[in-house]
Amino acid sequence: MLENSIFAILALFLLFGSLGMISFKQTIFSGLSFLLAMMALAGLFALLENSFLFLAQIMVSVGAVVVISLLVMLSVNVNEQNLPKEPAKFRWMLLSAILVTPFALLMYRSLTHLNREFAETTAGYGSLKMMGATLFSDWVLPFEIVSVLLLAAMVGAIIIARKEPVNDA
Amino acid sequence: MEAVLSYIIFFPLFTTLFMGFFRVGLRTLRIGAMLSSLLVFLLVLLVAAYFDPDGGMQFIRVLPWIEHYGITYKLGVDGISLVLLLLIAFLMPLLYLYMWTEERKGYWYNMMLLQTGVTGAVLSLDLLLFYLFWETMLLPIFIMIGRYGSGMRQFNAMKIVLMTVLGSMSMFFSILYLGYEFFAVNGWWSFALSDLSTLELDPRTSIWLAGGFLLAFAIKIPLVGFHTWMAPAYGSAPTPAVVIMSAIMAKLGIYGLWRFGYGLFETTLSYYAPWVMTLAIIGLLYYAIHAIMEPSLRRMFAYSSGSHLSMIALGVFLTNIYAWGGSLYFIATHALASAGIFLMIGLLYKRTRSDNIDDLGGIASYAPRFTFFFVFFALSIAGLPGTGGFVAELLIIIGAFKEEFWIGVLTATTMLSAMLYIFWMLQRTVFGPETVATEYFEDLNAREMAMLIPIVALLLITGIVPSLFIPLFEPQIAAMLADLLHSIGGL
Amino acid sequence: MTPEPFFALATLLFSMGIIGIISRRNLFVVYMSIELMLSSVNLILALFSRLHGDMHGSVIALLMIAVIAAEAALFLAIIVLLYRQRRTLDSDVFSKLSQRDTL
Amino acid sequence: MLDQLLLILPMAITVIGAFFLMLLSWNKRFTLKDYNLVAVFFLSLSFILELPQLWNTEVIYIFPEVFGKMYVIDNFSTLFDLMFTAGAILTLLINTDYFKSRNYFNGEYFALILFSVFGMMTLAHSNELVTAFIALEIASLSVYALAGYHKSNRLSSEAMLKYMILGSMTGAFFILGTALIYGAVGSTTLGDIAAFIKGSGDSETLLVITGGTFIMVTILFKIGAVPFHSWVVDVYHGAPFPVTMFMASTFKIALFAIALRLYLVDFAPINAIWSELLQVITVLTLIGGSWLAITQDNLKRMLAGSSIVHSGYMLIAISSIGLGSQEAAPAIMFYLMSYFLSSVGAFGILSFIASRSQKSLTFEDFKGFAQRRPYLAAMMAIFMLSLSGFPSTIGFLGKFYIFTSAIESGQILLAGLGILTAFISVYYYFKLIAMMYFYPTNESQKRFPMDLSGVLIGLMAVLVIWGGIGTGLIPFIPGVDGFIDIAKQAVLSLQ
Amino acid sequence: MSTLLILIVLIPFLSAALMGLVYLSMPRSSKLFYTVTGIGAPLLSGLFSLFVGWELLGSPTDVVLHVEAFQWIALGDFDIAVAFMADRLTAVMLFFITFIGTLIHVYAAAYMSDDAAYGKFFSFFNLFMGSMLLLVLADNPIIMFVGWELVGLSSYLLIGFYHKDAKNVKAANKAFILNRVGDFGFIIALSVLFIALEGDAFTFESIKANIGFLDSSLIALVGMLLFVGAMGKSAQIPLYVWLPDAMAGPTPVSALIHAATMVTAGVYMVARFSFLYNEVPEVGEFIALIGAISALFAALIASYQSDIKKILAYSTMSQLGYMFIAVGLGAYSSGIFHVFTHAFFKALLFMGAGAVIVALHHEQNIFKMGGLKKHLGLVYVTMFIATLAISGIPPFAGFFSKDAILAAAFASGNYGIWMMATFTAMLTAYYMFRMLFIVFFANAREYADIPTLPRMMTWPLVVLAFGSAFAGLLGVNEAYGGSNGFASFIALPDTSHHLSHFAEYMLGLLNVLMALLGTGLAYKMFAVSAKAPIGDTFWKRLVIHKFYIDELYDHLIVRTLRMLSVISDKVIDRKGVDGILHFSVAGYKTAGLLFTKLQNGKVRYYALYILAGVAVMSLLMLDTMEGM
Repeated sequence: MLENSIFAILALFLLFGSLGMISFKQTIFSGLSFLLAMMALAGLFALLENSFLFLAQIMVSVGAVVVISLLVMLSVNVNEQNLPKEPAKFRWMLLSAILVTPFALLMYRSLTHLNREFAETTAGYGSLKMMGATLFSDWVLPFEIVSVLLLAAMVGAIIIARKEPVNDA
Repeated sequence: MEAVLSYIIFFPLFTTLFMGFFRVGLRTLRIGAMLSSLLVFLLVLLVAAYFDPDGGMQFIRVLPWIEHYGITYKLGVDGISLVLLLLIAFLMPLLYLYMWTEERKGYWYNMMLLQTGVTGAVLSLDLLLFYLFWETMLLPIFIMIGRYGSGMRQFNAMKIVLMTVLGSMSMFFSILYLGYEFFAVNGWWSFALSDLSTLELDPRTSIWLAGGFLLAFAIKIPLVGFHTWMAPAYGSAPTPAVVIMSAIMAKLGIYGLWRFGYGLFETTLSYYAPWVMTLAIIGLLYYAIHAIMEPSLRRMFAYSSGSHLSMIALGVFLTNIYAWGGSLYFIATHALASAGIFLMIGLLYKRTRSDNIDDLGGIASYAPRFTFFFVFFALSIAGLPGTGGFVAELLIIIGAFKEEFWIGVLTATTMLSAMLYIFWMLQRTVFGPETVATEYFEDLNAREMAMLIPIVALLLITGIVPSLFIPLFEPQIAAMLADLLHSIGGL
Repeated sequence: MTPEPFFALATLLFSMGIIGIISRRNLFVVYMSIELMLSSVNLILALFSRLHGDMHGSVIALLMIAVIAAEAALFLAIIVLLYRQRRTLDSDVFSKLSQRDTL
Repeated sequence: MLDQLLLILPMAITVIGAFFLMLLSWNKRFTLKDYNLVAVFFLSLSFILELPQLWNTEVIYIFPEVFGKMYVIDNFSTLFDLMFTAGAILTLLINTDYFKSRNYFNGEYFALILFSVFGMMTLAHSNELVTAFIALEIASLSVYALAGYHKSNRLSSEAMLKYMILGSMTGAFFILGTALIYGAVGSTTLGDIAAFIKGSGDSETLLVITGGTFIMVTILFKIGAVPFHSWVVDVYHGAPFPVTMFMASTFKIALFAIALRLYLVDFAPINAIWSELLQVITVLTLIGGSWLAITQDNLKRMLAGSSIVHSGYMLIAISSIGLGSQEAAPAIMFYLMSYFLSSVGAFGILSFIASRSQKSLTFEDFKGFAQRRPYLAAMMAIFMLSLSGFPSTIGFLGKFYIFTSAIESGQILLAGLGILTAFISVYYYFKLIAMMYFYPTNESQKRFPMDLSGVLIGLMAVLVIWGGIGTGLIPFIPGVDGFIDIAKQAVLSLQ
Repeated sequence: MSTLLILIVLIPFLSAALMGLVYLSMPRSSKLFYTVTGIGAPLLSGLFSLFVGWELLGSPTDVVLHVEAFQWIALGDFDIAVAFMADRLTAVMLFFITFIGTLIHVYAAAYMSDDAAYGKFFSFFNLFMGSMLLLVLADNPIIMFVGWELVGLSSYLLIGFYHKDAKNVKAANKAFILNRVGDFGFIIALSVLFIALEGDAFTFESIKANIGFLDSSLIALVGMLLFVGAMGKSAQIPLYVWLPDAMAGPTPVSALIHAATMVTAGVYMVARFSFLYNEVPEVGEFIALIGAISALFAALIASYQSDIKKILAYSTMSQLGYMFIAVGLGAYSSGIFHVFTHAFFKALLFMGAGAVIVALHHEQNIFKMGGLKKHLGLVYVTMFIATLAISGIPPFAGFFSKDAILAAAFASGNYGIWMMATFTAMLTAYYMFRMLFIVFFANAREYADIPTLPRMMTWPLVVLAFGSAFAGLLGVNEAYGGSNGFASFIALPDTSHHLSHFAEYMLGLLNVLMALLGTGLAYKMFAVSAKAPIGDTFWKRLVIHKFYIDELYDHLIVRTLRMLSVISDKVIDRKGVDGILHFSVAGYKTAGLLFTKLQNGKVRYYALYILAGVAVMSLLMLDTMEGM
């Protein structure tokens, strides 16, 4: 019961956070809503007894990605008139919501097709130790190449964001 | 000896590649081209000499090509393809003679490529090999029209390519389907004509597939309704290309009807026969009527060509020996006559810079030799007795009467159709008072005469002693016809 | 507690991510919507992991977080670059490649 | 142990090369040419080391005790690896002049190319969905960055933005699908999925089917199927030339590595389910692609549009796989090879010319090209013919196999449509030939560039012709059958 | 002996080819060569023909000479050899073709002596001779048809000889085209006949042998179609319009082609197929009717013409009508007899007219002549004889042949035809004497320089005048004390009608009276002074304008065809066929343009398309799920 109410609260936060993220005109408000949503997501990870994931979500997603995003948002310092005018925003939302319905329906129906209930977890489920054991027994290769991915992304990001004298046509 | 057909096909190609690679000078280029074409001509004569009229398909050469799909490099020659082979080999040296003063090298390269393309198409016995040559021969024509042509050459080059490719794509589809059907039945792939002709398709499929082939041939011939590429292409193309188009390429459509139409769909073709015959008869008259008011000589004879090719196509669908023999004979004689007339138009164009009838007139007063050849070819197009065209037309008409009285009557209108435009054209072109363009019209020189005299001679020989040539192919078509009648009767 | 609400929540999040990409012109919002989509997948992964009782899902989610981070880096870089070029975050402004402009 | 190391050496070399280039790029002493040489050196090393594996028909899982069955080496992946490395080498070599004429390129560019090649190679080798996804992301992110490499050019940045937004959006579908499959199967290894599908009923596989559908969204997007196509034209146009060439010839192929692996191994029992869907998409792709291609003036955009059509042809074969065609899978492999050769050549010539001018190339710019540069024009014509599927070029045989497989699987109408769009493609490819050959120019004839790029393009042209007509008659040189055998062998190694 | 037949045909052809080659390669070669070769060829052929005729004369009537030169076509059952035959009909034809032909050649050598294209002329002339001989000697209808066509061709070349003037070329075109229309019928007839007789050799003999096995309606059809061929060649209604225009050629050409030889080919052909026409007499009656109408019609027009050659042309057409009356009614020998006699006097008339024309420096309008009797005495005398002959005044040649035809018409009971023919006889005398009077008597005036005509032009006239005067005596029939020698020599399967001698006398008298009436009328109206006809009434205008038939044809056929041609180009091809093509191309392109409108560059739209795609995929998958 307690779990249910925690879930309800987190879900609400998550929903409102993401809803706010996609509907706020001001970028910074969107960013903050997104921060909220990400934190709620972390909470849901905790609810699913996935403590390591919870930590990772807080530290990487929230602590690093979203916060850096917020910093970038602040650093570009968009003022009101530079923001895109979006008069038809809600009409577009409605349209895309209608179009997304079949997809959502399909997704939901497929997901619920999986007839599984929450079972009691084994001891140490979600712990760092078990996570590490799985990661380094079964998922070495992805883990290794994720590092290459991060490196490549970093190189790319540096190239793209690096300020250079604009002299070529 | 068994590789002789390969030499005949590829000799011009290799000459082109060799000379193109070493970027030889113009002199070398044209001497090389001429020598290669003469060599090919000799080889073809050799083939003809060793050819056994009763032997069916001969000089067969099979080499594996794409083994996985059973695609082979398969060549062979029989009575029907021998006629076309002789024609091509005969015409090419003459064309080079015509082009002798041509300074653009691309001309020469393209003509040699064209020879390889058309010869290959005539000799291939594997459907994909045939398709390869069938399409490849389009390329030099495309370049010749678009690059060296006149008028709206770019547009017209595109038009001929697109329309013919539409046809060949439909044929391609049919080839694929046939190949697959063969695989489904036999468990191994083959695209050889001799294998695919053993297939027994259900009638519906067969009709569709035959339609695919027919569309390609109908466009190439062209039958009425598929013809709008013809006049622009002929009108724009340089003379050697026009000669090849009308004398050889259009005939390949007819050849295709025989080799692949009857070869693969013996009985199904009779389903289309009424339609094709209707189109052919309409074409016979329609093209002729169209030609009357055509101001450009090249376009006029394009329509004339269409008219006669319709007649040949008609002959192919009249399944009796007279019509078939006549059609095959007409292929040869019309090729000669139209080659002649288009060469004359080319010479005319060289002298007057115009092929527009309105600009011409009175040539007869200045250039008796030119007039002789021009009138001779024009009249042989009109089926003058003494030239081969007459023999062929006579045979087809008799074949048509054999089939049905009214078809015969309509076919016999060919006696009239050519009259409609030829004589009025002659009146305004070579006769009458001279014009600004034809003043001081230069008569033919020795080279030009040397190029034309063989054609004239051959036209006369084919007209006076057809019995020299008919036995070359008669056994072949008689056998095919017997087969066909047998299988129709067997239904 | 049943998994269905979680599924519904993940579906909603993913859908909202898509809606955000399509309906908003603000590049930051578009970027965050994509992050949202990926995060909703993470939720599903964690959920499946829990349902299966093994850690594979969680590990994948963990790897996903790294992927998200990588994408984020590149995204932020391009946003900064574009903002520097045109002083705007409006995605509609960046439509010089439209058919009309290239014909 | 050592032999296993040797097997993954090509990949390792690529990534090491990337690191090495990154390090080098800190040093200002090196010129672009040096970077280029280093990159080509590493790639060539990788290529050469990989080449012998083509004759190795075994399926090997590398370091099974550590990697499980995630990393597979078979003929299939080897063939793809070879195409990737070859594509990258050719891209780099052919564009030597282009790099010289543009000063925005630097060492990291080559590092990114190597990274993306590494990603693609991993993609081809990965036998597991998450690995595949990460590999795909490596390749994609590198290509995104490459597309926006010309930072001062707004079109380039815009291309990167579009590619990135849409790419990430559809990328999310891939991982969503993976998640669904994981939910059903409990594993993301392809072999496990196949076993699961074989061993369970309809309702259990439903999640797998949906997951497969979502994964398909990503694949369709990357190969540019309509209606996931709209980025193709814009991004190809906006990206710098070498990058467009890399994307069109190499990156596009990469997606088929995972798609074929999935459909041929994983989803083999159920892939008939998607055939209807694929047919719809194929029809849209063929028609839409040809619509896009015929309306373009800009050559890059035209080639982009036509590349959509080529994806359509391959989609025909994919749905033929679903409908039980035996020939379809090798057909795709062969088509990939033929498309690779022709498009590398075509883009190569374009970039060769583009390196000498600043404006984007349109049909008009090719007027009189045959007079200016007869050899290049002839080669361009060959590539155009091949792309349009003209006989005696490798493109024709590619189409031949595709359409045969379509007929084999009973998709006669689809084959017909394919042939029809091939016919339409004749128009826009021949238009270029017409431009080159049918118009005079006042400019004088230029010499054939006997440098590396010229020779390579010439080599491509020869290969295109050889692939179309080559026979096994000439000793020591494999004919067309050789190409098909390679394709067949590659596909066989999957099963 | 039989091989001579080959030589008879071959010699003219070879000499034509030889002269043609020499002319083309050495345009300035000596005239003597052309003259010798040109005249020599018909002379040789004529000599050989005489041998042939002698041979036949000494043999039984049913002896036929055969020779096969070589195999022409052999395809299936269609086995045609280039073979020649000669029976007595052939011999007659051979005789006058070569005899008159040679004379005309001689005449032409003088007439054309100033022409630059002298060699070309003789080449064409010999080509014509060869073709005509081929036609006459052919052993089978197919070879006959070849000759038939070649005759048309050479007439085309000869009529258009003065090609600088487009009008002449036009006339030549007209001749060939209308001939070809006839050939169209001919070839259909031959094909039908061949198909019907399939399996048997296709020679005249075998056709004759097998004709009885055929259905009579088929024979009727063949007969009609063959006659269509004859209509074209022999200028009968409705295919006659070329003949008057064909006078555009040099006068020897008119004499040779349109008097003596080519136009009689139709009559010859009907006579050659007499075995066929005897099976279907009703077709014959139709032929006779057409002949009668043509005869009358042409005579009417001739009465109002003012061009000397045109008058002769229409008179030819009229006389041909007589011949067709004869052959149509089964009186083949009478028909051929008229052909024979007509050849002499018509050639003479043409050549005389040519002499007048040359003398007056190419003036052809008779109303610009007059009183030439003084200046051209010899021409006058010979032409007078010819006029008497054609008018049917005894004992000149025309009387006997014409009388035989009229008697046959009367005897066969076709009184309508007989009446028309008789009336035509009056008209014939009228217009011929009209011409004679106007040219030689009326309006005598002084002429500046009338050149002396060369001997080569005049002595053929004299020869022919003898012929015109006495040729008729060869076929005097029993009623007039003769033995009907011609008919018994030629031995054609005539349909015999018996007529009492009294009736024959009466008919003969009537004919003479009619001829005298015509002569009298002409004398009264034109002997002293002559005025050109004025179209003051509708009927006169109609006749002067030749019943507006040319104009009718022009509007009905020529213009229609030209309009159709323009329509086929401008409407059917460009709007129709190309229209459909362009429409579909434009449609496709428009669709493409609309489609590329989606490419608006805005990323959210692109995402929307992707979502739409996903939605469609999802719907499809949902649908699939329902089924599972």
